[in-house]
Amino acid sequence: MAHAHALTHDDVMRPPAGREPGSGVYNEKLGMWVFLGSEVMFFTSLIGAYIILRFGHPEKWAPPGEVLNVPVTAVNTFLLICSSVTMVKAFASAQDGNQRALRSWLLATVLIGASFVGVQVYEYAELVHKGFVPSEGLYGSTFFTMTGFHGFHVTVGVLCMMFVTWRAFQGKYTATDHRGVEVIGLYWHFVDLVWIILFTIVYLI
Amino acid sequence: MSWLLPPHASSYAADIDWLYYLILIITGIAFLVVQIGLVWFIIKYRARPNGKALYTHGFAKAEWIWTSVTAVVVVVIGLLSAGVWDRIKGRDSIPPGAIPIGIHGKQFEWHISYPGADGQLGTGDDLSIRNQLHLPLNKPVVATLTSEDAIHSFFIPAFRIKQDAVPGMTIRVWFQPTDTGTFELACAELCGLGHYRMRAVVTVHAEAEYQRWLDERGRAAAASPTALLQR
Amino acid sequence: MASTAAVVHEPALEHAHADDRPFIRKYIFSTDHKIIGIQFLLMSLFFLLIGGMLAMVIRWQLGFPGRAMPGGGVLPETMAPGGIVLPEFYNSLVTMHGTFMVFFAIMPLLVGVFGNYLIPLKIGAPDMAFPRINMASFWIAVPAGLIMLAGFFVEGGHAAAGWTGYAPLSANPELTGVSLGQQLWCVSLIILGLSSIMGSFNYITTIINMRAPGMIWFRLPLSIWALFITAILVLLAMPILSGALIMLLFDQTLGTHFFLPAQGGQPLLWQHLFWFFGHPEVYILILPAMGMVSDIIANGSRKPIFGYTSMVLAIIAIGALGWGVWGHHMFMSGMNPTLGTGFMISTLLISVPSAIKTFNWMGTMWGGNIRFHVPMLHAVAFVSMFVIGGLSGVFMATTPVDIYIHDTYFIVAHLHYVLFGGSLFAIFAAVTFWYPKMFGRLMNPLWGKVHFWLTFIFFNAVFFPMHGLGAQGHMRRIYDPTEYEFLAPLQGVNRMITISAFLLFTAQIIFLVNFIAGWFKGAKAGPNPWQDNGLEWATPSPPPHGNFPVTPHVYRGPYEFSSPLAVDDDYLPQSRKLETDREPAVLPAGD
Amino acid sequence: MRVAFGIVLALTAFGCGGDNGGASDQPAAGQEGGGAIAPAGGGTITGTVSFTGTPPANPTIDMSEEPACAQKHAGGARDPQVVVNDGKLANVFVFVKSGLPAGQTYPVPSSAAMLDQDGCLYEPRNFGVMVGQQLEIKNSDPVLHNIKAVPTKNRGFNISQPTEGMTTRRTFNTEEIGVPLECNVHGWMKASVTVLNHPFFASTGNDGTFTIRGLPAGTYEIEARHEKLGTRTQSVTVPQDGTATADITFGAAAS
Repeated sequence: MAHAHALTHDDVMRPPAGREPGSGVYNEKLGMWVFLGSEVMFFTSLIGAYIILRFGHPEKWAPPGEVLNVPVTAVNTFLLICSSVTMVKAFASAQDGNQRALRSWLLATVLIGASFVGVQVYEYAELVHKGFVPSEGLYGSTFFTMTGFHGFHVTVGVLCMMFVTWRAFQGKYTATDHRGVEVIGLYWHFVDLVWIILFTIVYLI
Repeated sequence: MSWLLPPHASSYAADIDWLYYLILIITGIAFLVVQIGLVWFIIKYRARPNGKALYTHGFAKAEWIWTSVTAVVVVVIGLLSAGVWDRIKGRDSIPPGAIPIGIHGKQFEWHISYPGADGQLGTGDDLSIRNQLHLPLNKPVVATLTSEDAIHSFFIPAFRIKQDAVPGMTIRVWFQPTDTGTFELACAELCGLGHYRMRAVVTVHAEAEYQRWLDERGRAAAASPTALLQR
Repeated sequence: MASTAAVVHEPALEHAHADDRPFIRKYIFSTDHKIIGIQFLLMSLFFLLIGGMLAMVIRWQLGFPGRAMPGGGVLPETMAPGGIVLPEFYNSLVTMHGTFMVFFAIMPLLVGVFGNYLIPLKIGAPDMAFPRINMASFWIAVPAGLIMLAGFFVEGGHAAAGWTGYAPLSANPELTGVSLGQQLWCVSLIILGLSSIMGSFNYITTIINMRAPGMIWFRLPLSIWALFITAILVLLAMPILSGALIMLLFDQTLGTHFFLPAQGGQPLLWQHLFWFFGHPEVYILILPAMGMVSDIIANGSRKPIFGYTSMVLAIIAIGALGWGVWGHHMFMSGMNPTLGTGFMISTLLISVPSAIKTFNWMGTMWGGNIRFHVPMLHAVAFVSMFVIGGLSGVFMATTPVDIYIHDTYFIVAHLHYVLFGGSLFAIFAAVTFWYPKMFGRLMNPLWGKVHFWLTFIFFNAVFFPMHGLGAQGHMRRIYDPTEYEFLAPLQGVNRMITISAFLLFTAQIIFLVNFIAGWFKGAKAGPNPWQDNGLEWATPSPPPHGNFPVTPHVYRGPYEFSSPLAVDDDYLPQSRKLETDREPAVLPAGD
Repeated sequence: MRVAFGIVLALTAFGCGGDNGGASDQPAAGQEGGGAIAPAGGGTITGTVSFTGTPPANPTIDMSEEPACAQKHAGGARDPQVVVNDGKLANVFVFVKSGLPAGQTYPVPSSAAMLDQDGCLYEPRNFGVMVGQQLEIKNSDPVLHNIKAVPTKNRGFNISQPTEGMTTRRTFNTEEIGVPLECNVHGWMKASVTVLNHPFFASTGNDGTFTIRGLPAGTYEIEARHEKLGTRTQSVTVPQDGTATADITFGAAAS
């Protein structure tokens, strides 16, 4: 069916509308792409500030690995990439109409995403314990702001993903209409991509 | 109230004023064309009974004309300005042998340092005075701008010079007074509640008189340190 | 996405007009774009009033420095003991006047109100693409406004670092004595940014995906084109501000060092980030005004807009060039002077599309049959005032001249000619023009004209002399100009400006009363009081929930006034089918 | 450290029971408790702060850009950092640092402590207030002053007084020794206020004397603070309803 969700009052109120050919993709997907444009600019401001500050005072940064725990974060990065793979699997299952696989892959994505956040919280606790805090020079300022806001995005993503998973368990996604899965997937891949950039410039360089 | 600029008293002020008046004339013409045109159209094409508007979607030729005329005019203004800008603020614009003066902005005072006998700033024999800038006539001066706290802006209207003093940065700017007398130095960037009181007096002396003043102040400072220096 | 049959909507036919939602869903937590637009209208008019009142206090202090303000005794001692405005309160006033006007009055008036109200109606859509997100965007903006207001009542007073919040003044509470106020300022703007972003991706999606059959891109009214480009600017610019504000907030609260020089932070980084957002923001504040004025001038002149395509291209050019000119706010900041030359050239070039638009508006009036209804008066005033604001911009775009006039009243005059003479006149035009569509009644035209003329005269009496003040070197944000010998002789002008400003403010009461009275007592409007072509005029006033009883089909552009094809009238609505018109290809409903 | 010098235990036998009369014979120049009302009865510490050696010359202040203040200083303004009259040191803040019974609270005086800005100088320069006591700041100059307090434990403030005769009141919420006060319009203007949760403090006047009243009997450590010359501490034993004398000496070399 076209709208798998129940018809709300607002839907009912809409007159039968034909329309001019637009982008060729449905509203939710287009909206998410447009919204991701905004997100790109947000991370651009943080990363841009980081680059400018670091070029201004390169001596304020410790060599890679000295303060930050690169191995643990590398494992965490691998986790996040895995979650993108499970997300792709979930979407493919939705397209096939394979409800069982959809649910399992979504659940896997939620769990891996949550464990990414968990590892990050652990990492923060370790760093703060070592005395590396946001007020610790430009290094601390930029590190916590950038990774913190990425972590916030992952957390929001996990919460949305839990909602999508809950709906999947109710069988709301069909082979013909699984917009929620696709839209959250776009967001998830974006957040994953941002992390790869952050991991490179914050931890490795 | 007038659009005319007040008298100027520095070497490059005339160039800035010339550009200002050039733009004033160009924009004045554009202003008159548009405003007179609007009034004319309003009167001529006001609605009349059984009036009928001309049905047209525009004329490409007219659009090309005003687009290209505007573009040429602004590019010319830009090219004329670029040279003047470079002479005033360009990285290599500071004349050799300019007298160094230190301008340190601090909420809400200007601490102005003059070099001692060696003619260099920062060598320990500098003379530092609050809110008084004394300058010799017709000598290029290079001010080294620094700030203690917020951003301040060094502005001497009569010299047509303005430059922000940013904490953490050292910015150099030059000027050359061409008139003796007293002028005012203002802070032009909001720097806190005392911003409007961040005023200093600029005194331009003939050169010999400037040297005399400097020696006298130097002796006085040596005899009795001022409270300001102990910051 | 794979799609979906039209059948789904069948139940809709029966219910098309039965709007049985409870009051709270209909008028408070409404998902209807029209209600949300009106909610934004009421909210931003409120903040416009607040911003105006702050300006009056500023003007009092400048006209009569150090004298007790009549009625100022009601203000607490931390602001104005005995009615004498304190310097720190004055700094809060200029900061909050700018902040309220830019972020809570002009921007929501243009984008929040008319973006919401006009987009679905003018493109023939039943509502926005995401009605719930649309509702959320309003209900997020409300707490942002309340937080911003709350700043006045906290210890240490409200933010006082200017609406541009230059660091380190804004980042280090020790420099101003303001800590909580500045933090609330940051938090409020971050929340407002979220609201704006939610609004803008909604608009973009709606315009791309939900146009009625036949509403091809080059039949869109210029107001919609302008709102579309504006939405893109909001979408891409606001997150930059959010990022910068977050860093500023962390500098204040977490002890980070982004903009504080002691540990290597860079004050200029704030300026770059702020103006990288701020210059697109300037166009956010003027593009929708230009678009709506285009609609109204064509209507008033009873002529097609002159050079529709070049108007569209000019909007796109302004939107695109707007990203490459931010450095012109920073000529005096210590930025590399070679960059200054680059920014000067790009800034001067942006005057080309602005000139195209101005001449096209004049071309539209040329040969017209001009009706001087109140919206048209404001729209013509917009052109006239915007030209002054645009031309004065050439002075400060020119780097050498900017050395002298940067941060003087010349800038204040310029920005008010653009934002008040430009945006606000356009808003007055647009509010009176679409008021009958919103409320089904007309505002009183006589009082509308009285308000227009008083506003026009006193606006110029206030802001035109400021060019002269700037030319004499009068710095802006100065609490007491009489402290300077070279400014003391200008005090008479300052006083004249102050008195004019009070009269200007008083004249706005007429508008307010007319606005409220029209709601109850205005003449019934009928669906198309201005005899306009837009789709919104082809549906009842106010339009029903869902906007159109039957989805309109579009056969032509929006400015076919005085077309020879229109036999009886001098206008030809976009949705009127003539025998010669072909049906547009219709995509089935749904996705 | 030897506290031997100058501790005199003056035991007043009786007759000073109704000690209130003592308030009137306090030296006019000395300030007591910044308006704090000492508890009735109890013992008293009194003493003189002396300066040995040649006092350093006070720096001059260039007030030429502030004529309204300059004219209040005939013969040129100087910053009175070290004021010595006949070997007696003014502007020393003396307070009971320790020895008070724990847990005891003292009423906050209803009268405000005063801080004047006159001739672009603070008066007093070194004084105390009680926690919660009003500090009234007055501008006696026809120019803008701002008063910026930069405490570490209390909440700071930065307020301005643009016109002559303006007064502003502020309070501090917690104990803090030596909160710096400054005016940013006039960079030389500096003062220091000490916030205490008891009323046992005083500042020396031009005669170098101070008096702290109303103390219960006991042994206390008192501290004397001077803006340039550092601090001195000594131990004082106060008899029941009696007077102890504590004379303090600063030398030319700052500690």
